[in-house]
Amino acid sequence: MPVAGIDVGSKLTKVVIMGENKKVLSYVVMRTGTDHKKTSEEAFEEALKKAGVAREDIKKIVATGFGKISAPFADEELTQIMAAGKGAYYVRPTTRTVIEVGAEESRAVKLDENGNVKDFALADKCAAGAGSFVDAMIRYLEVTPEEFGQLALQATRAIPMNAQCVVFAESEVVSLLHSNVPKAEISRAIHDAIADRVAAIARRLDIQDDVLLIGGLAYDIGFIDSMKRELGREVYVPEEYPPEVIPAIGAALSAL
Amino acid sequence: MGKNVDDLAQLKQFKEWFDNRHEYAKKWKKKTGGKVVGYYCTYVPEEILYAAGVLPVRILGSHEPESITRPYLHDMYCPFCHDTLAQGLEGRYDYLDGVTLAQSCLHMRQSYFSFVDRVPNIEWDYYLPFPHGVTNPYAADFAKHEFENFKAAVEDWLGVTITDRDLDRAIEVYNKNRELMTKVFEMRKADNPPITGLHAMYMVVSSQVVDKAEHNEVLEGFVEELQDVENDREIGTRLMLIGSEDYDKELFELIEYGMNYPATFVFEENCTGARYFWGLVENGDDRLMALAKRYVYRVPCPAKDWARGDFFGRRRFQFIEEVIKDYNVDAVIIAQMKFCDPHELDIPALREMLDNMGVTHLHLELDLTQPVGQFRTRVEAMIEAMGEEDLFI
Amino acid sequence: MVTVQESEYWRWPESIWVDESKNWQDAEVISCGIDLGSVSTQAVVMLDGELYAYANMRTGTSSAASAEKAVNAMLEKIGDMKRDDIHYIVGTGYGRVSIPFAQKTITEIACHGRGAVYVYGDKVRTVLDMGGQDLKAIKVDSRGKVINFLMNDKCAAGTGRGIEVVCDLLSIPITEAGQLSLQVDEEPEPVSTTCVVFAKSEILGLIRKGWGKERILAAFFNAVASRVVELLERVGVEPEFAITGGISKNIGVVKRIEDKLGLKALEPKYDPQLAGAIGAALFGRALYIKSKK
Amino acid sequence: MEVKVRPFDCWDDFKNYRIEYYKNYLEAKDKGGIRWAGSAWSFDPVPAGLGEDVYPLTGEPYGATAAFFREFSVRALETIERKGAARDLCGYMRNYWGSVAMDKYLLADGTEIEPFPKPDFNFTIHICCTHAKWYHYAAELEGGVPTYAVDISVGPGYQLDDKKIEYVVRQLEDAVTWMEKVTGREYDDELLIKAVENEAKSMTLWSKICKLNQAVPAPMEEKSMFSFYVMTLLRRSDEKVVKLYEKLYDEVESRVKRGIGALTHEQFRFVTDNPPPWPFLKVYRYLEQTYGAVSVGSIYTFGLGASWIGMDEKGENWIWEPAPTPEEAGYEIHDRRSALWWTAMFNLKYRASWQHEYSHWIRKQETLQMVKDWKADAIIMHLNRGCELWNMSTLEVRDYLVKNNVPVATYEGNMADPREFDEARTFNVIDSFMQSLGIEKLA
Repeated sequence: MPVAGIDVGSKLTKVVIMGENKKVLSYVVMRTGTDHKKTSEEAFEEALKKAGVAREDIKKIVATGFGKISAPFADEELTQIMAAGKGAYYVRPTTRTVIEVGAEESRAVKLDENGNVKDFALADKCAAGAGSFVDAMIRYLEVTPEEFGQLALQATRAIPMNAQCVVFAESEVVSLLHSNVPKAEISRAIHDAIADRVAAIARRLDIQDDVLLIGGLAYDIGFIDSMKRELGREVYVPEEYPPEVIPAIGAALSAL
Repeated sequence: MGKNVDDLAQLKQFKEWFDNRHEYAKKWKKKTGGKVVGYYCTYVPEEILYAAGVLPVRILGSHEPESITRPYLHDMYCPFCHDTLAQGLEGRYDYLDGVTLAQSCLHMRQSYFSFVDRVPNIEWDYYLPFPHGVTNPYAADFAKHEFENFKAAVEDWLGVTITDRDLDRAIEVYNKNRELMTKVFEMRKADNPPITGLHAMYMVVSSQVVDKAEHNEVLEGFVEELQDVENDREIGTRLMLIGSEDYDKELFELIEYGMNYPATFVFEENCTGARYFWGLVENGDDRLMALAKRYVYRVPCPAKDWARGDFFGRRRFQFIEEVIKDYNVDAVIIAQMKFCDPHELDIPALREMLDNMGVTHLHLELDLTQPVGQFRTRVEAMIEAMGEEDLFI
Repeated sequence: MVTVQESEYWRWPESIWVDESKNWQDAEVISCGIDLGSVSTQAVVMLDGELYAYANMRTGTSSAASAEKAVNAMLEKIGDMKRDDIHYIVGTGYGRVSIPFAQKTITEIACHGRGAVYVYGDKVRTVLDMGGQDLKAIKVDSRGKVINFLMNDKCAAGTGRGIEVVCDLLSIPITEAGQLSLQVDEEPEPVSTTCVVFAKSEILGLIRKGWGKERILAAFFNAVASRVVELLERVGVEPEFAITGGISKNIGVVKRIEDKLGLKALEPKYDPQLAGAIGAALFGRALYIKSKK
Repeated sequence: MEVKVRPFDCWDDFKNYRIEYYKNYLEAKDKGGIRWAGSAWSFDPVPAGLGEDVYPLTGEPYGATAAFFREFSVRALETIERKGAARDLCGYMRNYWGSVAMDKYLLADGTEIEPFPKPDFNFTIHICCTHAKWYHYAAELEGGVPTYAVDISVGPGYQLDDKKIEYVVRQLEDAVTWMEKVTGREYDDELLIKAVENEAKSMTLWSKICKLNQAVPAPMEEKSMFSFYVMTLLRRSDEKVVKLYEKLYDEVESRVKRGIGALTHEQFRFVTDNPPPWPFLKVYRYLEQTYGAVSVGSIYTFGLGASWIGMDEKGENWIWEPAPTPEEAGYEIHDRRSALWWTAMFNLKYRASWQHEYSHWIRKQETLQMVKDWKADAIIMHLNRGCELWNMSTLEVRDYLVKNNVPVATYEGNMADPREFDEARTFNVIDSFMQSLGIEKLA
């Protein structure tokens, strides 16, 4: 019988339906909004529909992210660390370091060759909010998320910017904008700052290859580029599934 | 027509040393075959190292964002500590043979121990318990005792004996450096000071990273040349800087060269400024005691400055008060390193003192990089509040 | 790529106004002030020191273009005035250095102080201005000259932006948030607003706990108010105090500040968000007269 | 396996002492006594020589108590911030200053008293960036209370020599003269001698009690230990405190013998490092009730209140064995100087929390050895924004322990600023940690 993994995050809600054979039958991503219970219910229903599975046929539902409090119909909870680890190992078994950058939280998880979590690190509170900082900056620069990532690749120089606090960084962005610095360079500076901050967390674990980047920011080619440069090694992103559904896949796997 | 200070070869030399301090040290090593010791805090009695033929080099940061210190230092330690450790981890101090810290604040200690542990090829390290209570009558005795231990450790490491003559020579070189820099600072009392804060920063910080004897040669010429300097810059508001490790040229460039209104620093009361060199060693038969007294009684870092028994004031404040009068200071910029507790602990009282003196002041919190726009607004607003009466019609 | 519909709850409406009862051609000195902030741009025209027209727009990515846009919108509304008709233009605010057509720039602190006296009358002694990035408490004399000012420390930066962030998070239009926050039976404990980042993470926790939006807003605004009062008390608050900037329109914050201080903020005669631009225009007038002497 | 549990017989004795302590300080002047304030690390026996009616108020426990009463704490913190104190300064200190600035004094049960009872003098030490400056500013807030701080930053105990001790002793001698002058009282050396002996007894007894917690199941959990250890910080030179610890030692020893534990299900043992987030002690309750996880030892409560042999002479290994009392060491205290010498030496050498400030290495050895000796499965570290000193080395220790195969979890918080604690995040860390170690929730 199939199972479900559900991940309610601060920005997005993700649901994965998985068959007994560990095959992903469907996934759904929705904006979380403020009524978490309603959103998680809706996302779940839609995922079922997409997978063509009846609700009563679901053997078990595991929730991660905000967990059961936001998805009360779940049977069990799994922490985001475990979900990220399991999901990452599923999509890329050679992964030893998972770096997840979400809207509010960033985390790094170290895996062994069997996919067990060996150690993990969360961003210090001061360094939180990487994803939502990017959202704010996209709005600020009046570009689309795709353009924002592309822009960074066109920059001709790196501008140093506060890498630890998004609030300070934002002041610096404001200064840069008002000094007529080109958007490409500002975009690069923002991406570098975020990459610096995320790498700083990952470095608490002794980083080993492969490094897999998941979470919403793993879409952003400017960010991936900055991360590669920052870590001085190859950084992979999930190929088959969107990077933000990986923890939901992890949750589904733990339901099997 | 006088000369412009920016054209002086000596100033260019200071700047060149400041910008290329690592290259200088490497070349020095090659040339002399001597050892280089990095030091973390200005309470290290450099003379003892210098007497042993060692080049003491102050460990400083680069004001570039970094992401490699967070595994070892929590966010709440000051940006200077992160920055300095980052330099070590990035290999920029790979020429150091030894590293030392005279007991100072916890932030530095935190960073220093990680530096010792994690920067490869450091042969020698020494944590020097320097008294915290510099307002205490027994501090000099204790400091002398610790300097004896320090000297013995240096001798032991290098297999040399530091003689009284060695010490005398070192003290002489260091005192000369102090005297000359004090002279330069005193010229800034003038209505049209020959140098800006940026220039002073280049001068003082370069003295912390090069052989003092060499620095002295250039300094002598500098003092000479400054007599004829006549800058065409508008001095504007006479500012004093009170702070800690303020060696970010962006800050000086913004305030002295980048604002809507002219302003010039006439004094820096910080450890990359006057606090470093103010006060000579009064040498005598007991060299280590003479050194101990100089370091104990110099203008203290806020970490060491507190009430004790009958002494209820702050020694540093007495100095600040004198400077404000002597240098005709219009306004004070308190530039505090973010999370620096010793400074933060003094700030309410410092503000009160400045208010009582009728001196305008502004508090800026420094980080690794600076929000230039925000700072400009604050400093300009402070200057606006001081004048422009005729715009209120 | 998954696309998610974004609503812009943080956006507030732009506005343009002109005093139809006045004829600008009668004025001796026409001055213009432009307050180019990180979030919004205001342009005003004053005729001999009296407010005549304004535009209040969002700031875009180019400072010069934003200033241009606001001035043009205002001139268009006036109809027959051209930029050349203005005797003196003063720029203020974050982006002041990048307004190419301003003759002079003056900081928003001086301008807010000066403008506050125009907006609130000459009794005002303490002015609070909360912008997107910075919080300022300004003490002024009866002419609006700044005697002293204090700004937030770094860890309280972005408190104004925080309001946008929180509205966005709760999907509440920013214009309604203040009123909504007053609809609580009991004032909740404040969140810790040292910082937008911390507050946001705390608010997410409150959402998870199932707190209602009113209650969350109340907790957040309560904290913002504490922070503001802290700054005000450090600069020394006097009974005649006023709130300028966008925050003055947020009754949820204003009322809490008043409660904490035990004082009532002065009633503005004009839109307080214009204070900076008004101050700039008044300086512009003085500068023009000074230049003619 | 289910373990027998029972409350502590001497619980109320400890609780009552603490209640009395704050009351005694408050009421000291009514009885013609003397009040002094200072860090809990001050040389507590020294003012004791001024008489039997001398009552201290130590700042850190007071700050912790204030923090525990969150509403009071936030008021105090906001009050002092309005005076310009930075938010990242020591959490205890800001609560203390806030109390003084509000002119409100908090009793152990949360009762607020007005005005704040000013001390006759402040007497403190200086080792971190803060202590002496804390009381300097406090004295200014109090309108100029005489203040004396002793500099004790002479380096780690295993490198102690006579001249270092001498530096501290000379300051203490001066302090005695100064106290006589400030209070107008004649100093009684006999009282000092007694107090110095009591100090050593209290601290050594507490270290012996700590050692008993190496037993499986552990007889004490963290919250009880908090209530017990604090006596060493309130007034360790008081004979009553010695008596309390004697009683507690007997009780804990008998619990160990009878197999009485702190938890019915002890399935996980961990150690902690920093002062806890005092307003959120439920972190410990959560660990106990959800996972049967018990904190068996803490660098904070053990390192601060007890006396230990500590680092060996070579500075290589840490030894968690109780330090000797003067009696055990064969040291005779017969006059002022010998008494001051002992208290200086004893604290400088054996107070664990004064050792690990002088290198990451000491803290690493200290922590790893605690994990081993107390048979812990892991360490849960508080990245404490409220104290630079206690938070120093934490991340280096984390790294070292992970490399030595000790699982480590870290959470951020602040020992005494309720505004800097994120409950959801912290519980999330705990759950993640437990799940990654395969520790199941209790049924």
